[in-house]
Amino acid sequence: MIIDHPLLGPRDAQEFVILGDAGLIDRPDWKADDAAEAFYEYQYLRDNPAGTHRELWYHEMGDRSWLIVTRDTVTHAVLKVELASQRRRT
Amino acid sequence: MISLETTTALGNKAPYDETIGGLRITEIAAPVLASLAMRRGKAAGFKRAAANIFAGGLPAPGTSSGDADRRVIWMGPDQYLVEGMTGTELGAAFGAHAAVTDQGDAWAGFEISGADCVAMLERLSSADSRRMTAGSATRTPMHHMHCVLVCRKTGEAFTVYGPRSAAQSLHHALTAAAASL
Amino acid sequence: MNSKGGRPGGYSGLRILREGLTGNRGWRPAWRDPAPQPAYDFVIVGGGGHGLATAYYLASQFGEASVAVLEKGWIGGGNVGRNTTIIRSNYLLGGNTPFYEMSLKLWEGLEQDFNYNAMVSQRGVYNIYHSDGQRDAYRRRGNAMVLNGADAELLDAEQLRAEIPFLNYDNGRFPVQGALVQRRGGTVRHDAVAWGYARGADRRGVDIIQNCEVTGFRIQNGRCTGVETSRGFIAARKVGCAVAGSSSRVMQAAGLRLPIESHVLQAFVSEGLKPIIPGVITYGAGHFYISQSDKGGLVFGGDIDMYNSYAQRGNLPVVEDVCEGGMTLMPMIGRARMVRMWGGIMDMSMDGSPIIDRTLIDGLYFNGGWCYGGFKATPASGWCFAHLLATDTPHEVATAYRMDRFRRGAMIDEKGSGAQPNLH
Amino acid sequence: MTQTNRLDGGLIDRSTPLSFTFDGRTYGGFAGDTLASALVANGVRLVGRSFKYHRPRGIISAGSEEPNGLVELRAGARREPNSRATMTELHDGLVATSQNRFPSLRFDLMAVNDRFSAFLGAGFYYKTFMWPRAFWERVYEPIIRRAAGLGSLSGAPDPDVYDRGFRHCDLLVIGAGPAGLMAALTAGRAGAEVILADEDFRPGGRLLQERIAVGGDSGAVWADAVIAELASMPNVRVMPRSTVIGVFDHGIYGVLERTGDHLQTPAEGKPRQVMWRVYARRALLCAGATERLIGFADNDRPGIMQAGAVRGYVNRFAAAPAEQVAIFTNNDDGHRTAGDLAAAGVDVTAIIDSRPDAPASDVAELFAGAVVTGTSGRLGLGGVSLRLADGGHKHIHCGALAVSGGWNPNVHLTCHHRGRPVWQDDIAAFIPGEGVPPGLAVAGAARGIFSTAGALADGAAQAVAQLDEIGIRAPASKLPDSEDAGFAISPLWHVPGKKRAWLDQQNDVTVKDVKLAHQENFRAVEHLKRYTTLGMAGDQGRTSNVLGLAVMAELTGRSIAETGTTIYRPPYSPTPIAAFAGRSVGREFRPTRLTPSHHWAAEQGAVFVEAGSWLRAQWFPREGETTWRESVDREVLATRASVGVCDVSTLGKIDIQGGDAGAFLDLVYSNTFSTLPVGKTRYGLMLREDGMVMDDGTTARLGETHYLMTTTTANAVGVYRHLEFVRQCLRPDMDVQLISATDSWAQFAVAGPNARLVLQQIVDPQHDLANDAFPFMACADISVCGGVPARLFRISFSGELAYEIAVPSRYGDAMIRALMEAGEPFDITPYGTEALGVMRIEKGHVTGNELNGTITARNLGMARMVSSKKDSIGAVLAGREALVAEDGLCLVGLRALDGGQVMAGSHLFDAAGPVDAAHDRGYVTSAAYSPHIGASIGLGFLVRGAERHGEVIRAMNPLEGRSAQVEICSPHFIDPEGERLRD
Repeated sequence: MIIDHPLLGPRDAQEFVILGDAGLIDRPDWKADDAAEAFYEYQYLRDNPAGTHRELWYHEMGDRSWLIVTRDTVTHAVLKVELASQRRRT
Repeated sequence: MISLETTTALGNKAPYDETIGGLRITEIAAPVLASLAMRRGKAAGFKRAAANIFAGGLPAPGTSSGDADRRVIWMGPDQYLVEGMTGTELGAAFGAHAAVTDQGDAWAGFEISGADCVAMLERLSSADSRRMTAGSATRTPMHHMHCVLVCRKTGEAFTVYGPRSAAQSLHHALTAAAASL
Repeated sequence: MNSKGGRPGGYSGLRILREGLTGNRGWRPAWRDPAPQPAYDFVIVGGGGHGLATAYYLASQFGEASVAVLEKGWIGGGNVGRNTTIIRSNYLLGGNTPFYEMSLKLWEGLEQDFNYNAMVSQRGVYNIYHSDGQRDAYRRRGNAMVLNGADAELLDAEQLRAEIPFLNYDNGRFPVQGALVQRRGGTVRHDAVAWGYARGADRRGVDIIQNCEVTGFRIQNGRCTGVETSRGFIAARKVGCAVAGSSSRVMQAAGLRLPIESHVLQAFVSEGLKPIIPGVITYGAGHFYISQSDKGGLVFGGDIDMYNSYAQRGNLPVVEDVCEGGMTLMPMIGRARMVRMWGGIMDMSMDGSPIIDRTLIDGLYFNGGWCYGGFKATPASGWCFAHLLATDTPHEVATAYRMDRFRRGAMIDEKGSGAQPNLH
Repeated sequence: MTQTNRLDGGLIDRSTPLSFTFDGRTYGGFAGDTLASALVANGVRLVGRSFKYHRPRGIISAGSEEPNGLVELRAGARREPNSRATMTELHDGLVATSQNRFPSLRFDLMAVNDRFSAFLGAGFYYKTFMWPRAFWERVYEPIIRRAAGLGSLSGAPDPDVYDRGFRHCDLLVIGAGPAGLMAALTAGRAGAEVILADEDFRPGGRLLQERIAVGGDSGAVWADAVIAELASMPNVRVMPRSTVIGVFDHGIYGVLERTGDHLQTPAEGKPRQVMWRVYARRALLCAGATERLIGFADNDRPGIMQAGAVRGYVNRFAAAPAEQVAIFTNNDDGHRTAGDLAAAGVDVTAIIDSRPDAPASDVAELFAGAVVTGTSGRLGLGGVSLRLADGGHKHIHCGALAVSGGWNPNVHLTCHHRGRPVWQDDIAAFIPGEGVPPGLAVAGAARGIFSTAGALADGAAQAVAQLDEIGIRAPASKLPDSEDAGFAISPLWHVPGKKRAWLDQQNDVTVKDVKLAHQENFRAVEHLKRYTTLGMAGDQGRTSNVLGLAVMAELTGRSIAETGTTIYRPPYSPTPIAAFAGRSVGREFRPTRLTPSHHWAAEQGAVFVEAGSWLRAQWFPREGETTWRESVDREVLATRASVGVCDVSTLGKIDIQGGDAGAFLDLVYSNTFSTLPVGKTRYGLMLREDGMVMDDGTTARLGETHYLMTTTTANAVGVYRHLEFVRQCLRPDMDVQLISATDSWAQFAVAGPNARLVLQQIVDPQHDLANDAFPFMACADISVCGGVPARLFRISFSGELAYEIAVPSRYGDAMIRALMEAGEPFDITPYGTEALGVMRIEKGHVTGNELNGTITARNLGMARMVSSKKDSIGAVLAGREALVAEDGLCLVGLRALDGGQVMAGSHLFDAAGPVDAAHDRGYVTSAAYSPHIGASIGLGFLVRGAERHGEVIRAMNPLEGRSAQVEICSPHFIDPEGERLRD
């Protein structure tokens, strides 16, 4: 696979380490009343769609950027790549 | 008082230097390198300082800037590897605008020159060395090692930096690739 | 008919002789293609190994007469038809070991039970270790196996060399120090498992319905009353889903979100070669395991591709990683040629262990999250799922496979890699 | 060495004669031959035995689709089983041997299987061998396994090396036939970066095998001219002997280049093959088509070949399959074959054309509307029997039968993303359909355009179209004239009959097997394939799949289109496992990292051990020491008694700077670091978000905004990744910069009562090391040996008065020598990882053995370190009910009684009671002999362990039949109060 790095252009996916669902960016508030439940869902439950999936890739053999890659899990087509540090929270 | 001698990354007093076929591979004896990272919220001062000491200012992703004795290699967002300056010198120049860390002992460096450079690098790295021009620079894996590849002269001269502790393995990979052409 | 073949139409050597002499005209369909009935007591979603085994045991062990298996495509087309055929029970943790040991015991009697030769071949599973720390971890695991009634042996390098001389003992990056061996482990002809269960279930009255895709669940005030399918609504007293690989997709139709991600695991096979690999061998310093099929092909694999996927195909980096490990462990396979690579979709769970449990919806039951463990688990998974469906209580060896264990913090994490499915 | 069947002409180099052996007999051939063509030229028809029935088999094709002509190539460790004779470039001294026969190829005892074929039909083995149960592994299976398989591996390590490579291009052209050459030419002239790959050693494809003029010249001459022009273009790379084995995601293609297979052995240091990963913006599949056979009784005799292959042998290799050749066809191709044979002076005894309206022939007797119903000849074809249009019968003598059942476009690569070919009636074949990989287009015969002119035009047009998609304008090239014949076929899949008619010759699948599969309801194409093994051999059924599907369609009464097809998977043709591994094998499997003192340690005769990617000194044996224990005990005692030194550079070091560095550490560590004073070091516990311990280590505060974190050796990379995750994904608002400093510093632990005295001779005098000036857990930037920059940390893993001193790595070798020199008066002792391990166990420090990913701070007795006053990763989920249960595991020390031995991996049981899973109370994580205590000790996790100190329990190791009585104690075996650390 090839990840079109927003700064470096196309790079072999082999240079990256994949963490998983991009939802892991939105870490719950530890002080909230429902923190226990929120952290459980944050850590363990997944949509796991057959189709468009937002996921976290780390350019470990490259510039060490964490990227949010929007990718189709059926065709593997990469639809969008953003720097995680630049994201707008959704 | 006991005095301390230095050794090269390959563990010798003198740097490795060999020609294999049309390729010369030379170990950089004592790399002078430092990491330069922009402190958050200090962009203006950081860029100003960079403009003062680096010819051409800061490099764009995938490139390096500067001149023969001081080059800045883009390593990551707001992060650079500076050749030819120590952490102390850089720290003085950037003050509180940057986080500076000496890296001269973190990397093993090898200069590769000759007409077969690209043919050799093709066997080591997925970087498109055929299209790299003087000054192009990229981080790229070679044989599972995290390396930095810098083009010095289009098609004819490159520098490969790899983890100092893996110098032997990197050296083996480079020489094996050169010999396989 | 003859004594060995069981009921009329049974398979046996005699039958083969008789048919051979009479032009092989007497062979009947291995399973019927019935039209779906409007209603069943039990509807099993998924005509893979686990679904077919569940139906088989519902009929054979729990005397259930009204059972249907609904398969979207052709039976055995999922992971039971695309795995590397290994069976073993060399697990570490209490939640797992008894379950997989039960499965291994079922494998040992399976062919006689369902009258189909699935070529259960207990040639041994060797897990190679390369460091003292790894040996200690295998000792802990081997002891857990023994304490649960499974067989295990810990070999040192010399003992291993006597059994498997062709490993790279002296010139690998990581030394071969020995192996944890389970001699009762081995391989099974994977397709035959699906066909054997299908035939066995069919002959006990189970309706196996191919080309019947479940498109939704009919849920009325908190209770599942049946499934919507591409061939119309089918009512059911209880619905059991065994669709590992597509679990999230299917259960989403019931509004459930799972602690599961789908990932692709590649596998590879070489051309037919004369026998050279004795049992199953796994590399402890990289991602590689191998066995040799009865047809002579080297069947090997490694780790998943790491990215979420439903594509049933992988990419080069993992192919190369697997072959690097293989060549380092046994450099004699270098000139053997790979003829096919393929991928299966794994239900990778959050702790690497499966789920066999009720759901929040009455009458809807779930079986999934098998990671790589699915094939070897087929008999016990079918039996335990049938037990749960028939009795509404978990089988004693499957009590840990609860859906809520993550909320409670009772993970069954063999590798200790935590809530990251692609690391299990 | 007379080449009895050699004709005049051809594209072989008669000036370079070559000699080779097959089954020990020596034959001659010429440069430009393949092994197959040389065997044909020498009149050798019998080359192998079939998989199941051990039927005599000969060469069928002239390409990579060959199902029968498989031999063991070369000898010794280089033996290559199942090598296609048709793809083997002849070289002088080539050695080939037939396979799967005993005792000889002509007389094979296993051929008896053929007589029992009635009992060995599809899937027979699923129905028997079940009783008695034990007989399967002991009797039945070994027999089956010995009978199965074709060639055999040597069993010796592969002596050759293999390279990996990476190439980028705008357009990858796959196949150098008419379409491919025209495409490459068009793209090359447009200045695009082009790679042209062809599996043959000579580009040209069918142009080399046909007598078809292109641009007024022979096809071969035109092909040579095109190749010459391409070779002159710097932007074009022509790769012969290169097979595109697979299409992967996003335009990545696997290309196997056989750089050394045409040589006796590759030159020293040169690879046998190179596995290229080609990154292509666009690719064009010009792989041509493969000719089908026709099913009829005994259609597998040596001498029965594809008609197109017969033309290939005659035209390209000047080799006649036999003196008399008959032709069996259902399309015009058979007639072209007749013409070529006649032109070469070969006697064409008959053209058997199943079409009643077959065109007349002026070169041979034509039997229109006739079919072949059987063949004769034991080890080679003697003749064929026909059923004539009028129902009459006839026998014709011939040594070869050229069969043309029509052509299958080579759609294989279009299936690699699980795309499904679609049926096209007019050519009676599957062409590329849905799901062709993005960026891959198809041209020429590969998509059913069978005429030469059509292929040339399509290749050019497709190249222009593909380049246009990536913004490269390519002017259309002028097309050379060539034949533009239509393709007329009326499908004939098999000739009905009682006897077996082969479909898949490599796997011995016949029409009868398909009928049985149908009868037993294995009717889905995938069931058909898996039950009969149709198309599962090395050729993936290239010559057979469509026949099988057609027979099944006939039986079910559905069309072939409705029946559908199975799909092809990578690799396109069988590929050596070694080629995928490249250079990352053996000792170079993964990089080896060496410590700064490695060379010195090697001089001392240290024994080394792999620690993750590192090599570390395990112990330093001395003269007269006979066991490792002697050395290790000595190292431990000497360190505790006086002073020892150990290279600890492998610990991960992460430089953390920024205004928010402290707050950042408060988040990633469960304890607090923002309050740590400058010049101090603190032990930190790092959790995963799920509450399990991820890592631990000491982190020093070097300045207001500057920390240095240390990690365990094993987790250095993972922790760095995790910190970047927290920095970039969770808290991009923080002012934090990270960089790894692991390789930058050579770091040595100097431990023992005399540690300070040793260091005082190394550290420059202005730095006061006195206890109050530089107390326990202090750290500082200092200088040593007259101004060399260094860092000093007063931390201890051993439990003794200890320091860790770090200098830039380039001084590491000198530093260890300096420390040894300075320590000489104190008999300073270098110690390795074993002694390190013993001392940390004695002190109760945990490492990877304990931190196994399922352990919480609570399990370690460190629950208090998880601050509840701040947000820290893992704190919330660590509070889940099952993780805070009263009967949880607790870290304990274990001390063996009465000379027993604690073994890591043992399980813990109460003093009395059954030893089974139900009574398992925990396990031993680490163990060692403690020379200090004089007993075997260990660390482990025990249910309610904290409450049970002083109790005696059992450490059981039934796996090895070992057990020990152990006393539960504090994990801190020595100096529990830590006085030694502080004075």
